[in-house]
Amino acid sequence: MVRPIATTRSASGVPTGRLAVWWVLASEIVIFGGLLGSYLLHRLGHPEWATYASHTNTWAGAFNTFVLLTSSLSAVLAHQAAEQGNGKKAANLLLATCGGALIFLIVKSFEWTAEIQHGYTITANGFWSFYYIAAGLHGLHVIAGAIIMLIVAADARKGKDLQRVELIGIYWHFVDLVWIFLFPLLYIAK
Amino acid sequence: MLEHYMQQGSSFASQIDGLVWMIFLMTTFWFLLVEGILFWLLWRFRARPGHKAVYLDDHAEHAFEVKWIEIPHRVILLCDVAVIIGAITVWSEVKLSAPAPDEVVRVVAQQWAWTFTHAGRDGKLDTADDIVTIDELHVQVGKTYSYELGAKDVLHSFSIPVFRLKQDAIPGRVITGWFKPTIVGEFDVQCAEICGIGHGIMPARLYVETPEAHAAWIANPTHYLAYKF
Amino acid sequence: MAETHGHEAHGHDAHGHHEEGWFVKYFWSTDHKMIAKQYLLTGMLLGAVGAYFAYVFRMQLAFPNKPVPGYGLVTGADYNALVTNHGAIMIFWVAMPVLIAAFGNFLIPLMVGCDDMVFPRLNRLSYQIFLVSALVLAASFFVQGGAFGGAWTSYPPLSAKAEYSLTDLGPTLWLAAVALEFVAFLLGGINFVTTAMNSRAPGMKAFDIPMAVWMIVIASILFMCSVGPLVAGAVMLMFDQQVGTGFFDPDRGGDPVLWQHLFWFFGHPEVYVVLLPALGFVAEIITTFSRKRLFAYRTVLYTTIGTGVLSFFVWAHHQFIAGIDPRMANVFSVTTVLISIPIAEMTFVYIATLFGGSISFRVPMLWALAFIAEFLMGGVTGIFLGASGADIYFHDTYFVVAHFHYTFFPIAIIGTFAGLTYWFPKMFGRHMNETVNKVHFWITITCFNGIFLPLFVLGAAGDHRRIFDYGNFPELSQPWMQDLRVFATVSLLIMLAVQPLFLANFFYSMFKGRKAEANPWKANTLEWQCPSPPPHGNFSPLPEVYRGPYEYSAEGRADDFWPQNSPT
Amino acid sequence: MSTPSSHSHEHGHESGGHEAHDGAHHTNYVKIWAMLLVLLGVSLAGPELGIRTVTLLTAFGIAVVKAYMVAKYFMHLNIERRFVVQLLTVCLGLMMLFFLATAPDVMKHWGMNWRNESAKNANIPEATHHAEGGEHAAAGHEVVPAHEAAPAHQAAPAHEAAPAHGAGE
Repeated sequence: MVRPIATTRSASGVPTGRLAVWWVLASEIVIFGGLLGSYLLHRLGHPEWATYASHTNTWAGAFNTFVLLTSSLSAVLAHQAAEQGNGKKAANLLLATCGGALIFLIVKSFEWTAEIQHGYTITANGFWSFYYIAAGLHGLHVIAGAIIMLIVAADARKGKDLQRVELIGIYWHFVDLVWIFLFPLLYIAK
Repeated sequence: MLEHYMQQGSSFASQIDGLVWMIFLMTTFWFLLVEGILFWLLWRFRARPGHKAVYLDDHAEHAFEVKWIEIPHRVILLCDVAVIIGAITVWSEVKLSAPAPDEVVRVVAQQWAWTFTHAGRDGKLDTADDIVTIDELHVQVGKTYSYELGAKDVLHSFSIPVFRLKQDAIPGRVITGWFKPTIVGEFDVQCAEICGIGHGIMPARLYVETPEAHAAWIANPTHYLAYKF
Repeated sequence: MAETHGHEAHGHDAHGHHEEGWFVKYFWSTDHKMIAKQYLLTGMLLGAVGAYFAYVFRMQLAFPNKPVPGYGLVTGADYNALVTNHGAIMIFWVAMPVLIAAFGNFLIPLMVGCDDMVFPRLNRLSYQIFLVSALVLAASFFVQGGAFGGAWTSYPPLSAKAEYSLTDLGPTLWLAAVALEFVAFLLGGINFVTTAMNSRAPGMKAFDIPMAVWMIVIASILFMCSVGPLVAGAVMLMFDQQVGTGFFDPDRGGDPVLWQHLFWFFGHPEVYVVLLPALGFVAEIITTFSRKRLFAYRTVLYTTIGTGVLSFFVWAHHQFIAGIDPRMANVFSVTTVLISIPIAEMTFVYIATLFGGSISFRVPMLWALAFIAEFLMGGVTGIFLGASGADIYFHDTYFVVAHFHYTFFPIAIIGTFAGLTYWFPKMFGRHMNETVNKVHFWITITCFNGIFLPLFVLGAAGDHRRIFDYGNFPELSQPWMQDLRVFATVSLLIMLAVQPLFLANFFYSMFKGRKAEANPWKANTLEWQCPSPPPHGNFSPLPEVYRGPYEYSAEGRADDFWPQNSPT
Repeated sequence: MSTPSSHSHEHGHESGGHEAHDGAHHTNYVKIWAMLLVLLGVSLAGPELGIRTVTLLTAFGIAVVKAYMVAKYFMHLNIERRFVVQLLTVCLGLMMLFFLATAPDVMKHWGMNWRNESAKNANIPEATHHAEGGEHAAAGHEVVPAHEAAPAHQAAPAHEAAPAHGAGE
């Protein structure tokens, strides 16, 4: 696929790829903002949800936060390696980030199965509905990010489109940012 | 302007109509003025042989704008302020204030019927002599009523056009408001929020009665099915 | 479409493209012009479906409970489904694809002087997702229980619980279609904004960008920044519908008013999202046909941005009496009435553009002027509804229906016809027949006023929306009111009867119309400086820009236009 | 896609080992990462203390600090163009606006001339049918004691019966 000349131009001073990722992030902020805003409205409106929230597993959440923070580190190191032109190292670091994503999802699946077995299903009450929707939507974004990262890593290994390592890195940091706010909202506000 | 189409049946109806009349005057003035200018310009500057368009550079444009755009713009701002003041006073009078009611009536909307609970002889609600009717509201002219509006299933909207009264009923909420009937007669109650298949077939009748007729009705409430089609 | 379709000589392209197969050229193309035509035709097809719904329920209103020719007897459920999907189709599947996606795709690369959108495959993908959303919506009509009938705003609990709406699968498919359409326009929006921001021709400064591009970009930004909460809301509503969660179910800790806020936080910026592109086309057309510079370019730009920002502060004027806290209504009434100021200034500035011009009344100019004249009526009647006190009476009556048709019709129909007749020579390389279009113009405009002026009167008389049979309401079944309903329906019939005239002219001229030269209207913007229809790769070589887009009738020049890319 | 065998499954320390050739820039990231972990630890300590307000303050305060650090250092927003930062903050501002304007209706359960009855009743935990059996009370609709003694004449209307009691009162 021959890329149009339009892609090469950068009248706004920000390269096209990164400008597009910032716009993706703007719309994502507004989507997660709407969801977490609605959740917060209900949490502040229903004090009794704190008792439901007490059944969430804080340690699993904390470990997941640790995993995502570390994967953010490997993402930014991959970006740094890509800037130095070292495609192979960038690819390896991206795979480490995907490894982190995998661990995050595995921990989450264990956590959820435990909670569902305890009867805290999505239809149990308002808190659990929001819990599964918010964490689920975030989980989908983690999966989407990991898939794109694998594709970018494959190209980067061959030294192609190294600027995409930075782009997927920015998206990944955003996914980590959402989790940074999800963690206290779902796990600590008890 | 509205009273030509719909009688003013409640105390605050005239205030709402007054606000509508004020807005009507202002908007008609601006509408006709701007349309007139538009069509005059079209006629005056139509393409004619030998007539060439003028080129306004930035300076000329600015001068033109200050003279011809800023002044009307400020006047519109004044009109808007007047509309805002009018709107807020009427809104506060109708929705924010709650004068001491002579009687309370409970309105419960459900999928495709209205249930009215009148206070009955003793004038108190939730007492043994309450009169519960379906799709039929009997009120006395001149008395200040406060209504408690609730819904059973979906959103409905308690709307009495002749009273200029409209308030959505939300399941799970009790919304209060007031009205004071001023004319006697039989009027429509409509549902103003889509509530499913029967939205169009849940009319109710409002009977504003003289004190004697109302007392007679309370004595032996008519069979509420009299009206049903 | 036959091979002779516009692209006669498939001239050598800047990219040395291999010869595309028939399928790839028309259905798998990544060329922004072909994707624009795909959006245009899909939008027009769905516009016909929406118009058909309007025909059916207007016939039911004018001649209640009589079988409608071409449909049959309209029951309460049918009526609600027709009204709901007329609204949803006209806004999401006609106004947005045609105004933003079709014209956006076609014009932005050409007007900023580059060869294609920055992400061609993403551009194709967003059309395909849009097509899937239209198919999912179509599927929602044929599922068991019928189409969704809870108004295009789909307020829960009616839209959330099957036992209330008595349609179990329709609402979910409808919601899935709307959510897919949002995804399509999020992806499309990113393409538009990035292309317009980054791939401008060298020398094109911020104030040299044509107003149409500015407007479509600001519209996309408004859409991307406002649709988020509704996407989250749609996920929550879909779980309420199918999984049984209680986000909006009052008995289970949920709150229906939350959905109203989520919806209208998107709803009001959405009406400006569809308004701005139409305003952009009108700016291009009135400057070209009055041979005059756009009056106060910066004022138009700043008022557009001002309107866009203010549009985020006004949404609860849709909910004055919907059960929000009455004190909030005062706040939103103030912001709503204040938003009339930037729009009023923009209209004055557009009209001031005509001052001192030499106005030729070609068909695009007729449509653009009709837009200004009709949109004024829409704007003016909005004050009645923005004032909270007056909205008590007018909320959810036909006054509201008439108001928003006086804004949506100019936007979606008049704006589209203006854009189509203006850019048809560039899109298809041929001219449409002028007289046929003028006949179509005059009949459509008079009939449009014939439909909606009576509705203002009916609304003032207390006619409420979405009631399919006024026979149950003695106050509303007075003879003079029924006559007005019949008058409005007859006007609609005449208007619909004249539309095939335009469509025939449109499709006939596409292949057999008089050949169009590169710059038939003698306009300045870059899309007129390349052949009609533009070959793959648009410009060869890519243009440089030396001046603004509206330098008409500059002193001391022989001809009265000065293309942006001509050095002298 | 041939992924090299060195696909690391461990987390944290593995990627730490990667930065063989250091440079002022490298330690910078790892240092920030370490600070983020410390902040995470602190926010975890909050619930152990048990004072609710302290927990909330630390949890959300630290979340904001962590977010700031990730955005600044990892997403390089400090060296990004101004309008990008403004765009992201405008979106956050819009969410704040949405929250503030919706709070009087959704967060609060009563206001001028209205009260949210169901929100009060919803305090009875839903049918969380599991170990803590004793705690959960009557599931589903609690039956509002309808004023049974409705006057005798209220016979069932011809069309769909409208029972006397409504969820409204």
